[in-house]
Amino acid sequence: MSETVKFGQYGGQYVPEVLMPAIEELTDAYERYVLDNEDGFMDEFRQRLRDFGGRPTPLQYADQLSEAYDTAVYLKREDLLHGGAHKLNNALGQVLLAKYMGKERIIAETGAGQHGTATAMAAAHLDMPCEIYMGRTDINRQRPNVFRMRLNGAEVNPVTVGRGTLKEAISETMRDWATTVETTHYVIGSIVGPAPFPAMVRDFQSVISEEAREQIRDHAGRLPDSVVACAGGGSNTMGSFAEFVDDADVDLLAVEAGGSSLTVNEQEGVAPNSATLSTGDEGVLHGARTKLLQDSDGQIMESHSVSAGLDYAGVGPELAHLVDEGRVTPANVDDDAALEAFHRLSQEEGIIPALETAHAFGYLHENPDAVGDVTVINVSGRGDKDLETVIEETEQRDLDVDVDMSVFEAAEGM
Amino acid sequence: MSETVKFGQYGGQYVPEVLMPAIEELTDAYERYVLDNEDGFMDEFRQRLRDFGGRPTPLQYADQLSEAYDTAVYLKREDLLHGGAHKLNNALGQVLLAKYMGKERIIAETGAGQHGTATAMAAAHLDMPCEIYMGRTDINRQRPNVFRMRLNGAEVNPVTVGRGTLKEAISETMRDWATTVETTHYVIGSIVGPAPFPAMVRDFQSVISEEAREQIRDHAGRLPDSVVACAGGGSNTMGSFAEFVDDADVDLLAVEAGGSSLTVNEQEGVAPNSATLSTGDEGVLHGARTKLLQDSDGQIMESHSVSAGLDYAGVGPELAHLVDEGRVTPANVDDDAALEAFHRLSQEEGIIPALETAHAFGYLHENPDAVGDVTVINVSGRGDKDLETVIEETEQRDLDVDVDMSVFEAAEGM
Amino acid sequence: MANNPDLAGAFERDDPAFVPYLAAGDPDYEASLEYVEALARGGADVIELGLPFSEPIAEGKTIQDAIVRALDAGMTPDRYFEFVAELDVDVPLVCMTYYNLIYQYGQEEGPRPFVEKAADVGITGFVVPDLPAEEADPLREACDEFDLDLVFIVAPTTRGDRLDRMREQVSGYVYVQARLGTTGARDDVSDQTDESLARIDDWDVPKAVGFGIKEGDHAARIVRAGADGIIVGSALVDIVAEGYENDEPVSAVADRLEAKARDLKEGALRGAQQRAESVVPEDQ
Amino acid sequence: MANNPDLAGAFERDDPAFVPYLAAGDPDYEASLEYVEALARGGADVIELGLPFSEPIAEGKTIQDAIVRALDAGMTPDRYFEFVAELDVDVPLVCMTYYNLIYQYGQEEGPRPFVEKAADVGITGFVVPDLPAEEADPLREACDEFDLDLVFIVAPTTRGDRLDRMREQVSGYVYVQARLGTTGARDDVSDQTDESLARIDDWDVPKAVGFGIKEGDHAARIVRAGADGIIVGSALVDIVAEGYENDEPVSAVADRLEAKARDLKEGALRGAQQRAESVVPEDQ
Ligand SMILES: Cc1ncc(COP(=O)(O)O)c(C=O)c1O
Ligand SMILES: Cc1ncc(COP(=O)(O)O)c(C=O)c1O
Repeated sequence: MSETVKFGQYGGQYVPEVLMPAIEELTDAYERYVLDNEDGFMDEFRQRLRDFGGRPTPLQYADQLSEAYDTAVYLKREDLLHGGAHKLNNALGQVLLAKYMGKERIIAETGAGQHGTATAMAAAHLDMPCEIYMGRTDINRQRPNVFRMRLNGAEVNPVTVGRGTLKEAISETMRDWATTVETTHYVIGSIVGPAPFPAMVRDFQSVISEEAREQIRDHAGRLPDSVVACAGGGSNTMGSFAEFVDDADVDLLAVEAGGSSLTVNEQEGVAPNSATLSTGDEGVLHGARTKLLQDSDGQIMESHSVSAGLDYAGVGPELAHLVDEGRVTPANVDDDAALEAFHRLSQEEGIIPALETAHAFGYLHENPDAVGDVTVINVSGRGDKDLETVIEETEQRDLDVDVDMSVFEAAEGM
Repeated sequence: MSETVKFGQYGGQYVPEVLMPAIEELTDAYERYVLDNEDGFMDEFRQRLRDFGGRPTPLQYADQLSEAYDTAVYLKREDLLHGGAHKLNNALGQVLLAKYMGKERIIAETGAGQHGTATAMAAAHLDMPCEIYMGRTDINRQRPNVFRMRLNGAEVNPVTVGRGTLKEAISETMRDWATTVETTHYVIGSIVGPAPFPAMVRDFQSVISEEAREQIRDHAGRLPDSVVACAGGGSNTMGSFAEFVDDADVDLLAVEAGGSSLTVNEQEGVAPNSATLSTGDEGVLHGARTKLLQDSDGQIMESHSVSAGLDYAGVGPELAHLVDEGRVTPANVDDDAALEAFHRLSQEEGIIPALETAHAFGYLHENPDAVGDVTVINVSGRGDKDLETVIEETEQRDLDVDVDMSVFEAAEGM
Repeated sequence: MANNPDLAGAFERDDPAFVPYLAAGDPDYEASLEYVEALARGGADVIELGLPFSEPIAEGKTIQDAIVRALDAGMTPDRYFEFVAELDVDVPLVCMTYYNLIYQYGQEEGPRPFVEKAADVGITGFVVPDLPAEEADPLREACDEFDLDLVFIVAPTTRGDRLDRMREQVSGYVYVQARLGTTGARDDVSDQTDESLARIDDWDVPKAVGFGIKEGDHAARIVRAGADGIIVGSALVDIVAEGYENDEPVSAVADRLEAKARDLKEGALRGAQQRAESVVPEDQ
Repeated sequence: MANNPDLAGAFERDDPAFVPYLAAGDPDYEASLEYVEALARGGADVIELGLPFSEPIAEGKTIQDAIVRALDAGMTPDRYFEFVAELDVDVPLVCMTYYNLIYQYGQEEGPRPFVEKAADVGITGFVVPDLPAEEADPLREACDEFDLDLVFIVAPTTRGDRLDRMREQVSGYVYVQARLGTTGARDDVSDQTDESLARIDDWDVPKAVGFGIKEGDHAARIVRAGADGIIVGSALVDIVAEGYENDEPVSAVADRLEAKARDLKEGALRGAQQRAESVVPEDQ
């Protein structure tokens, strides 16, 4: 992969001038340490990912799903990574890079709280002070992660602007960075933001597909017909796709949050989904030109998804480009189908996925014929953080899976 | 390891006659499938542990702890196992064995809920119906695990007898088993119970020390001076020790819950601790002769620990034997020290441990000179299940670590 | 092995034994004395007297609750021995308890002190639900020394080798567990009973059937099927529990226990008569 | 590159420019018109008129809130152009907004339609905080075509190559960011200002300093340090916000804005006088 600034017409560096020198410094550090392994950076990174993070994560053949969908379903188990999601691959890489760069402080935004906890863990591990910005709405729906960040010694700063989700948290973190840029590194949580972030985060996350590609050859004796991953910003997505991009016969399926509907409300500025790749159009947000959920004037819409980690109006520029090129196929799965898939995976395979991840399985359920004979699905994270949300959201619905919510109520009353 | 029934004077099979045939059947299955790998049982088990469970787990050098205690501290990361604790090693082994034996239903008891979730996950994975017995007190202090079991499709049966903790849950599960023994396998959660359970569970958990012994040679170029593990029933303990038992120079340290005090209240029948190895004496409970917390008449005491998973009046017979032999050194750490260790590991290493696990780190903190130059500490589980308990218990105390609880309160109010 | 003539002698072919169980000290020491004596008056041939243990893994909810009541009211092994000594009944008493209490008693290791003391206060034998034949040698030896019987339980799952091992060890009577599970009164009679009895048909100790017997008609049915006695626990404990919950006078509860005992004993006798009248039991 | 004489001409050595900022449409269209006109009356030489964007990453809390008020009251790019057309002021107007609004406007791709329309309604130049020199070519070209200026921001962190790149592109004036961070009124004056001004001392565009200027004395201090103008936003928006929150009459708020503008403009003039009187600024 040699793209580091632009991906076709997407990408770039649309940030306040005050940040540009830091971005140049980061670009330089990225090229030296990450791309050229200067001072053995990548070796140390890989070693820490192994010993602290628990890599490699397994590729598991899913007995029940394979039978149910009559296709060989392999699960890439990023839920087993330390912290419970793929997010650590990136967070650890960036915090370590900040250390190599001589930075003294870490800031990050978080949506589901997974990137925040991953960053807080990595910062504790590498002994760096750390502050996390998180929207108030997300704080409320992902409380366990707030506690975890705090237990790891990170400050958590609630962001109350707008709807209080990921978009606002990113803006606020950029503001902090504009003030503290000389000593602080901003650990962005997905393949978004100004260059070199999208390329750098992709490179840190590519370990997913690097391992998966080797593992599927071992397990299935061949490359898969498809790779499926959910897409919020798209870091687990590009991490899962990267090493397969050159394998023209492998379909790459990016599953976004269909939310409650694909129809936008221009009047209110609300898109009740986060299906940026399928429904968004080109614009500039958070430092990059990419596909966005925006109104006809270019104002950014409030997005929605039952899963906080997909609830974002933008998407990584590289993914936008690969969709335009036809290399990546965008898809989306709505809240109901994601919840059903959550319960299904929990009951059938004994894996409680993150609500974000559940979207990938919702896609499989709705399109079993689209994935070919052998598919790799990235289990981007585990669902411990989502228990309360799932209980609440399930109670409000009449789902197509057999979930006995009375047992939860009984437990509540105990 | 060749002991399967007795360990010195400990062990045996003290169960109702109705269960004896099942125990004989299990002994036979254990010998054939586990010890002799009949039908490739052990191969399948190892493969599923790898692909579903995420083995091997890493052995990690702990930078900050090593510096703080001036000793090379290595962490065996069982917290990274699927489900978040070492418990899956055993649960997966037993559920798979039940399948080989043609059983149709799984029951289990659980204390912290970790064995219950591990069993529920394994049962979902292997497509077996599953019911879990759990004390009412434990249900209240480990709610996330109750939800996880239910999400995995397991029934959770509250046990209201007595104080409603692990001891009562085990008794109740045995009663279920006495009724359903022909079709049901009882997946006991630690190295306790009648033979062959203690030996069999040890064998399933030995993978911990099998890996750790090889890993420490790779990392440190030598065997450790000590291995430290917390001990409730003792399964992570014996799992961590088993392959080191014959290495006479490796000290084996079993850290029990000192609870709030080591002084027992005979009148009330309460031992405010679970320090069975240090303070208990010989007796018969739950199918085995072992060390127990009991009054002078032989009535079993109610034990106590801030960590549900250590809160048990008995202990594995093999551990009791190894303590008598002088091979294993018992120790204990009280509630306060365990909580402090919980916060310390979270802040210093970016690993939020289970409260059970925290006891092992409390020991290290209080006895840094007792572990030698190189020590392996088993991180038996992660602390996601304990967040609420830790917040509550920390608020009630004046701990010796810097924990700013106000941030939690702020988050509560959000 | 010991074979106390009192115990085996309580079971006669045409006068099958009625063996009630109560937990000693339930709901308190004094009331419990009255209740046990009422059972004797009602026709008990042998009494199984429970010494409460904190972890009664073989008991269903009814007897668990009885044990909790007795423990809360202060029952201990020493009080139990006083209780037995004080009881005014002239039928053999079998001590039913769990092994840890037997094992812990006295200064010396092992079951001997407990057995010695039990013999001393007038206990005739033991039933220990968590002590299978495999682990029974030490207790068996102590029983032999003091000439007490050791009753074993044959479960529906007990077969082959296990039966042989038990047959060697058992004395007094054999406790035939009528069904899978734990103690507790049921409304049906299990087919497993017939099968179990058939398996041990040629044993020379009396066969007493227990687990789930609730009424005289059940008792009759079981005796007809070949039992030499019936063991009834939960159905009697239910009466104690009801009296306790409703705060009834001890004498009223004792009267009901006596009446219930009479019903059960009569059922057993009826069964023996029916068995004598037809070679093939009518409903087989 | 374009160099609109109106804009650069507003900055004179002995009459330094006072450049106030307000968000157009804050708190509503009508009031906002009054407020902007009040600033002109108070002595504004150039007005930076914000077109609100939903993600103002370079703004501090004060201006973020202004933007939310304006958006809630219905401000859009088209309304903005109407607003500009309707404004009765005779100083140059600079449009301050984020790139996405410029980029999205009109049917055609790219910034040209927006720039054309802006020129049409009387805008003189642009400040686009999220558009660094690296990404500015398309906008620069459109500006050249319609003879509008493109102002760039020099930050305290801008050095070396970056300065050169910007120097080539900038026209109208250069916006010297007085401190790190986002917009917002502060109580101190940053040393970084002096250093930034020194770094671009030989540039031939006027240098206007902004970020954090709150009072006439600050303005004087900055002009003394060599600035050709001062840019003030948050301190003025604070007055709008206060009026909005207290539901004050528009005219009262407008009066306060005018007074504040006068204070700032006088401060700037005072600074220029002091600078002229001493070759070395007194407090260096
Ligand atoms: C488990 C999980 N999966 C996916 C995502 C979405 O992020 P991305 O699309 O960058 O992988 C998140 C974000 O929080 C997440 O927590
Ligand atoms: C994380 C963890 N560690 C330790 C234990 C104690 O069990 P054992 O002593 O059998 O390892 C438990 C029991 O629930 C546990 O969850």
